[in-house]
Order: sequence, then structure tokens, then C-alpha cells
Amino acid sequence: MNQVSTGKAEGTLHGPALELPSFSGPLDLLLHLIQKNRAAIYDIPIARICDQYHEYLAAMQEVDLEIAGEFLWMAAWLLQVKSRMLLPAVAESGEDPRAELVERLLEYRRVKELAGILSEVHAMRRGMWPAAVDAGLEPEEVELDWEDVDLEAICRAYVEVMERFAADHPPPLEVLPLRYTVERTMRDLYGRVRSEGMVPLLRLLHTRNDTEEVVTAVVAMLELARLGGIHAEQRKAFAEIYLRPGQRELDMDTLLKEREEHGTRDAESHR
Amino acid sequence: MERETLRAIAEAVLITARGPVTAEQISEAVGEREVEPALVEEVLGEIRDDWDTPHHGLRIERVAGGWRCATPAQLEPYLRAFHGVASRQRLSQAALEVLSIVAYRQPVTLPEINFIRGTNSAGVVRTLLERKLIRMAGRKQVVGKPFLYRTTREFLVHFGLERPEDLPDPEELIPGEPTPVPDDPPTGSAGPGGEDSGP
Amino acid sequence: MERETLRAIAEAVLITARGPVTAEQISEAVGEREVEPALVEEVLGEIRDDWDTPHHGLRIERVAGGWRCATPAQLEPYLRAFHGVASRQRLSQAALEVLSIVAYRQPVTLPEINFIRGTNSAGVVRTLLERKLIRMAGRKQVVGKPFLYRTTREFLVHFGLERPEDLPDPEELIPGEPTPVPDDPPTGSAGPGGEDSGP
Repeated sequence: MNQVSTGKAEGTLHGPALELPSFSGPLDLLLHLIQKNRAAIYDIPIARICDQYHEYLAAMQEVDLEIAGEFLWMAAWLLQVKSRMLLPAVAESGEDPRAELVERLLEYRRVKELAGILSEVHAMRRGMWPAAVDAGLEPEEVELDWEDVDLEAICRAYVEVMERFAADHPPPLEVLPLRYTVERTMRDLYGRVRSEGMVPLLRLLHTRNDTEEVVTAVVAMLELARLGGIHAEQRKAFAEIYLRPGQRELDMDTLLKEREEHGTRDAESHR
Repeated sequence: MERETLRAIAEAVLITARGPVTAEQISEAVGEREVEPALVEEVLGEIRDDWDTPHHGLRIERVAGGWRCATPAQLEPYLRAFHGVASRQRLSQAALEVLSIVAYRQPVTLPEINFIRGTNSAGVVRTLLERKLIRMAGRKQVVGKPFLYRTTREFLVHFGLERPEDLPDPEELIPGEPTPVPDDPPTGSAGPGGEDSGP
Repeated sequence: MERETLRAIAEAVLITARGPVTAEQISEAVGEREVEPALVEEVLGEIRDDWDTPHHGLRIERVAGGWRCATPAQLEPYLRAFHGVASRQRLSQAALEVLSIVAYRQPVTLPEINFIRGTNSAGVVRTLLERKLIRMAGRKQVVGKPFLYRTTREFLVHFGLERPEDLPDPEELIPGEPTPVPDDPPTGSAGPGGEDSGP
């Protein structure tokens, strides 16, 4: 029972020069002291045990051990029980101030007993290796035992899926300032149609690999056609669209100035 | 060392090894001078002969790199059948992913699941339906009216939950150590309907 | 089907299965009406007895409601030498204590474990979850909805138990004092290491 535990995360007692046995918690230490004193759990000599408990903590502090809060909690509790034992009123009431402590110790001792049994079984069975003969079937998909799929497993799976989703879908790029304006494209396109007499629109668009430029050109073309400055013609579905000068002659300078004043930002509304 | 102990060691090594094993390796593992590779080889031959009977389901055989343990070829159909039976109690990683999406985002449609996973999950959804871990719960009132899926009563029983809302939040999963939680995916027009229209 | 064929199938299944196998599964895989689970169980018992000799390096045992095949523990030093691995990690005293509490009070919450041990056990619980010796099994319907923990099938396999109830009862092992144990830890009372214990 008086083992040297390796209580990891809790009440850790480590350090090379340590002569003191370490305990997995304050109840473990208390149980050890009771046994050392050959006392019964049901009749703890509380004053003696309390003193020894405090001596132990002091020794721990001397070797600069960090003492977990739980050990201090227990120290305070023991002091409280000790002082209550001395009160005549408590003694007369027949109520034992140690009762709760006793209950906790009995329960913990039961756990420690079972842990001891498990420890032996563990030591014995740790050396058994499962058979790992390959069945010779085609390589199987990694599968999980449904038995092992608990709340933790399903929650982790969800976190992983969403992490992967986030990685595959980075936040959208910021919108860059427009590189092509409808106004400028209108001017260029109108000029070209006037000077060349006929412009094949689709061929023109196909030579542009910038989507933004294509969109701007289409909008500019539609605007010019609406104003009657150019005439668009397509003989049959999917055939080339030819742009020719329209019935109206446009004064591009005045026109574009007006557009700007009206603040129509076609390019943006068409994005 | 007793010959029977050597024999037991050789068997134990063979059934736990992943690939072929040589007599030299076993001799070395035993680490006793008198257990030479030749002796091990002899014992391995004995083991092979002993196991080679119709009432045994394992064979020891000499292969290129040494000796290995395998099952007799004629038992393959049974192993395959057993594998099928056993796999009903298993779940693929893909199935676990889809199940987690349905669990956490229910009700959810197949297109939404596909969008999140970035891969078609129709087969997996069918498997989960067959295993009664998810169920259909009406249709979503969007184009194509896809089915909505939810988890089942059986799902809750397996996980010991009263309600799907009791599933753990990723943050509370690991006490003391915060898990990174991704932001929700965009729930816009293309997104997996976060602001869902129930049936 | 010949009995010897059934025996061979059972052996082949056992050495290739990755976990405990039930007689029902083997019976189903064979798929013949006369090969009932009871017959398979009988054959498995035969195999167990036949293999249990010093010259064999494999054993089968009844565990976690099924049967599984493993090497005898006393051959471990040779297997470690052959596989070139260190001994499998021991469980710490703290881990064994938490495991004991989960085993005989399951399902149990972390605050309850903390209370019984008088010390914060969150780290140990996480380790045991990672080692698949305990699993999350729902939430307790009390304030804060803490997770409930149970032992796993891996726990049963590791400790050679058929059911969690097969654990010895320490009360019977402690002579002398009768031990009145409260049904539930008096949560909310002022003991150290209660609900929110933790350094």
C-alpha cells in the first residue's frame, strides 16, 4: 500500500534528491499516515495525524516542492476537525467531526485497493501480444470499431472536417480596384468600329483572357448599342457578332462627361 | 533452453510479425549461444509440419525472405465472409465524417454535405441510412428539393445523449487545452444552409 | 461441414481478427444452419485447450464477450527483443486509480472522480481516453452537464475481463471493518477536491 506513486498531473512530487515518498493526492497521504500509526480509519487520532500531515507538508516545502492546492486544502480541513474535537459542545452532541473524513477515506481506500488489483493484472497481461497475421484480403480501408466511436471521436471528426473545409475555402480575395472602365472601353470600341467599319465582337473577346476586361467590353458594347452609336448583328445563334457604326454619331467626350456626372458606375453594378 | 520453449518463441514471433522472419533473427532474439540459426531452422520445419493438417487454420511457410505465418488459401471465402460480418460493427473514416456533419448541422442535405466534404458522399449517406444512424427528415424548400437528414434515436442511444444538442462543443472536449475551432463556413447562397429552412 | 474444417476456420479467423471475435460472428460467416454458435463455442474451447501447452506460442482466451488470440505473457522478453521495442507503457498509480473509479462506478463524471480521489484528475482522464481504456458516454443531466465516462472494450481486453461486473469487489477483499459507502459522492459538500477542484 505504501507505494511511491507517479501521480503525474496532480500534486506532482518530483525532483531528484527526494527522499519523501510521493502520493497521488491528499487522501493517499492521509491513508499512509493512518497506516503508519497503526490507527483505525474509524477512530483517527486526529491531533497526531494532523501534526504529522503538517510536518510532511513542511518537509515538502523544505525541498522546494510545489505543493498542490489540494494538499493545503486537506491541511486546513484537518486543523478544523482537530479544533472541533476540542470543543466541549461538539463532544456532548455525540456528533463526530471526523465522520465525513472517514467516509472519504473509506471510499478512497476502496479505489486504491482496486487500483492495486488492476496494477497486478496490468503487469501480468501487458506482455501479451495480439496476433497480427494478415488475412491476405485486399488492403482494407481503415475502419473504426463502432464501439470506439464515442462523443470525443465524433466531435474530433467534425472539427477535422471543418478545419479541412476552412483550409480549402480561404476567405475570398479583397476586391481590387477596377483596371478597366466602361467609359474608356466605350471610347476605344467606338473609335475602332468607326475607323474599321466592322469589328467581330466574339473574336475580340476571345483574345482577352482577363475576365474583367471581357465583362467591361460587353457592357461597353451594350451601352454603345443602346445609344445607337453602333449596330450589332448576328446572323444565327452562336455565330459571330459583327459590330458596325450605328445610325447616330456620338460625341464621346460630351457623352462620357455626362456619364461621369451622373455617377453611373456600370462596371461596378455588373460585376 | 528447452526445445519446446524455442518452439513457442518461434510461433509467437511468427504470429506477431508483419513480414517474413529469418532463423537468424529468431536466434538473435533468443540470445543464447546454443540456439543457433540451424537449430531454429529445424524447429521452424517442425512447426510447419505440425500445423499442416486440415483441422488447423494457420500455416507456417518458407518464403523468399524467410518464414511467415499465413492462413490456408482454401479458407479465404470464410475469412472474407467473416470480414463482411465484422465490418458491420465498424465505420469508415468517411462515414464518421458524414455522421459528424449530420450530427452537428442537422437538418442537412446531401448537397450541403458534399460541399463541406468536397467530395460526393451519396454512398456513405446510404450506408448510414441503412445502419439507422441517420434518417430522412423532409425536404429542403430550395431548388431540387433535396432531402434533409437528421440523426436517429439509435444514434443518441449509442452516444448516451438525450438530445443532439448535448453533443460536445469542440472547446469543452479537451479540459484545460483549447482546441482550435474553425469558423463556420460561409452560409451564403452556395453555403451549406446554416440559416436553414426546416421542413 | 466437417468439424475439423470448422476448427480450421475458427483458428484462421482468430489469428487474423483485430479484436475479440464472437461465436455468433463465426457461425454467421460460415453460414450453414447446423453450425450454430453453441457448436462454434465448443470448438473454440477445444482450440483453447489444445493450444495451452508449453510448446505453443499462441493462446486464445475468452474476453470482452468474445474470443481473442494473443501470445503468452511469459514470452514477452523474446518478442520485445525480436521487435526491438521497449516494454509497453505502464499505467501510473493515478491512472489506475481513475480507471478503478470509472470501472466500478460507471458511468461517472470528472467532478465525481475528482471528489473521490481528492485531487484533480483531468489530465489522467485525458490520457486514459487517448489509450482507449475509457470513453465518453453521454452527459449527466445536472448543472453544467458534465461528461460521463465508461470503460471500453479495450479495457476488458487489456484486463482479461468478460464484463465490467467481473471486476473483483475490493470490499470483499478487505477483511475487518465493514465499509458503508455512500451511493453518490456528496457533491456540493465542502470537501477538498470537490466539483471545481484543480490547482
